[in-house]
Amino acid sequence: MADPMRIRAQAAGGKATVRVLMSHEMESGQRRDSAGKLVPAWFIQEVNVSLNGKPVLSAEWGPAVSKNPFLQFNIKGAKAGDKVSITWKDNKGDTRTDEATVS
Amino acid sequence: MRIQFIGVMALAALGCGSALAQKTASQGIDEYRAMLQDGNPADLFEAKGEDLWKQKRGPKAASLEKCDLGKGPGVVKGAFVELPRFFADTQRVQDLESRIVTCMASLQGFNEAEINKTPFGRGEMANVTALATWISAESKGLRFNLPQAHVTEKTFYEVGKRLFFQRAGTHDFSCASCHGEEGKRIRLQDLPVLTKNPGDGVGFAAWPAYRVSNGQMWSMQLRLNDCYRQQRFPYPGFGSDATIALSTYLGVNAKGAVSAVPTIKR
Amino acid sequence: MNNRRETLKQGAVLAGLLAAAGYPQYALAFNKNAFEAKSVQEAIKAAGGGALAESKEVTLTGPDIAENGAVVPLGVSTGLAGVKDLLILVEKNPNVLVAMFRVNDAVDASFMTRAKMGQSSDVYAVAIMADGRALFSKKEVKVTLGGCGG
Amino acid sequence: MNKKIKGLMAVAAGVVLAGCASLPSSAELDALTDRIVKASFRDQGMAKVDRVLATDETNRLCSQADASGKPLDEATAKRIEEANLKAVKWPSDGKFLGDWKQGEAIAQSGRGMTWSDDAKVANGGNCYNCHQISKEEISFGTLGPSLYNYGKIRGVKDPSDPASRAMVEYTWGKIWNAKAYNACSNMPRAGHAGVLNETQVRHIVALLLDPASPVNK
Repeated sequence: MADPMRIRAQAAGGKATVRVLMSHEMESGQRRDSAGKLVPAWFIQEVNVSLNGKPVLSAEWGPAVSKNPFLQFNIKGAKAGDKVSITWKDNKGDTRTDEATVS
Repeated sequence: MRIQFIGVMALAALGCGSALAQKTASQGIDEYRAMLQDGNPADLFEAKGEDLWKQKRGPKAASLEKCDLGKGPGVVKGAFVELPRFFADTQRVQDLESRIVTCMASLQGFNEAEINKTPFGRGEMANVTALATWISAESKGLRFNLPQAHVTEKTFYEVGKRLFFQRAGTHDFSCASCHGEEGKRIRLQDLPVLTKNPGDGVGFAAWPAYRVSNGQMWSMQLRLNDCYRQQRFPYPGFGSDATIALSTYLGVNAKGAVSAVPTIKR
Repeated sequence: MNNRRETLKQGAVLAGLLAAAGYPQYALAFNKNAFEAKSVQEAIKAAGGGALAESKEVTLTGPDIAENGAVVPLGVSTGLAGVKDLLILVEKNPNVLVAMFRVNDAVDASFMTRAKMGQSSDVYAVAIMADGRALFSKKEVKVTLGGCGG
Repeated sequence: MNKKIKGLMAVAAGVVLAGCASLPSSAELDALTDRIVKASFRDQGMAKVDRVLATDETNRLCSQADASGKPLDEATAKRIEEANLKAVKWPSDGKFLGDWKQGEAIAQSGRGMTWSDDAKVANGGNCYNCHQISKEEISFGTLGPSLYNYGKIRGVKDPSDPASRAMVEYTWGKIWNAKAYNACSNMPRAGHAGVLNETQVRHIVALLLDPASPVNK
């Protein structure tokens, strides 16, 4: 089962800067194992973010995003106490949602 | 970050023509490293480690909260910067990781020998690494100050020193081959001098670290293990006396250095 | 452990609700063609963009040299109005498209992530505009070899 | 394993007790280090324990000198250099230079001889880890001196010219067995230790001395 994300969301100047670390292999599909067999691609395909339940960002990723992905973006108008919820979904259908409070 | 950048530029400008191209390369590397500082995936392992410390696990369904890391049962803050040290209950000098395994065995009922032979990154060994990441992070900003009062601790320092200078393997490498002289690098990676305090957050004060090259969390045991691999030495056992003696030597030499652990590395 | 399972369940429920509510952002299906494209042009076309044009209004941030190609910090941003998507692409990767961000009024048109690079390459930041124009800036990122065994 | 370590600690404790809880003597510490090495390392892949248990005189004496902080005395250094020079295998067909292009590839590669390496894959020379060589490669180490313009600086215009002979031989000998010229050099003994074969050493010599090599441009 996927480990939790680490979300930091800090409000400043009328917006909140959100930094996220996700725990995921992000297997490229280009790598071979020790037996020479191609390791199938396994990666986060979709990332969705909402603020207080309202969707604010959606992104699509390929397998070239680094292992244990990092993402940084700014949500306009977000203030301390607001809830940022982030969901990822990978190409095997596994998904995970974590929430953080803007500080 | 910008100020640091300008500083490097000024330095480069002072250098003579031939050195200029090289300064630019290492300046580029510094810039790259600075960009990675914000958002260290080690945070993920740190969170997992804290969770593992508090969770009731193992055959005895107990947490590790009574584990004695050298400063008394349950004291985590400050423990890392005083390890390896001598433990009366095991009559051994132990580093952080071997001590974690001792606690997992005595408090939680795990099989010590089984964990010791589990490869890095797998099963309970991955948990040991996560625990080591959290425990060491709790000492972030503190200065290394390994105890040397017990004669076994002093003995391990002396053995570690001999191991540090031991040339062997197919390439005649010792630890000192790479870490004995000031201002050297391997490819573009700077090599800290480990016969003395190499500075805050450098060398012994930089591990555990997240390695971006393979996306793994590297503990000190794995750091030493991979140094020995690259030295073309045979395989050092996890928590073996050689690795702990070497750690003792490095840790005592690092006295006064501020721990920046967990860091992020190539 | 319980906590995690609960979060996961909630996550699944949340995603289901959002899909049912028909939020356009969540209906965004994975653009397989764009992510399988072998060239920058092909990827932009698959992502709904037209001809590429260089623009100073699109910013790519990234290092000149990456100490390791497994993790290369890259950012894309623009101050232009009317941006639909922001993309990051690595020209010499087997599949060029790294990431695609849907821009809307709720967020700044500025994103940072980290990419894998197999070798030194030009990296592109592309803004696909509402009118279909694809504006880009690019820079070369050198990937260096590491010490010891590499 | 566990038993062995317990036994070892008993040995360590014994040493400690014999010294009335004071630090063991230097000789005792040397012996304890040997025991700890023996108990701590195991075979893995092609990396066998012999590599630390059966080290030669060169490594033993240089390790001791390093640890004590006192360099070898001149006579001992000379003796080690002579023994290593004697062990240099010169090219069987008298040809010292191979193909600099293949030499560059060998110089780039740092693979080979670790416990995770595949014995079937050719070993690398590890050269760029420590030396600048060609100008094009910006990722080079500085543990050894720069070898850029190696042949040019040493006046080798035509490696087949008898006037170049001494430098050609020295270059071969240095790569084959660096300790032949500097007893406690940090450089591996690539030919002597079987890391590189004769053909590979020939290619490296060409990389350094061939006027057509980018090193001498």
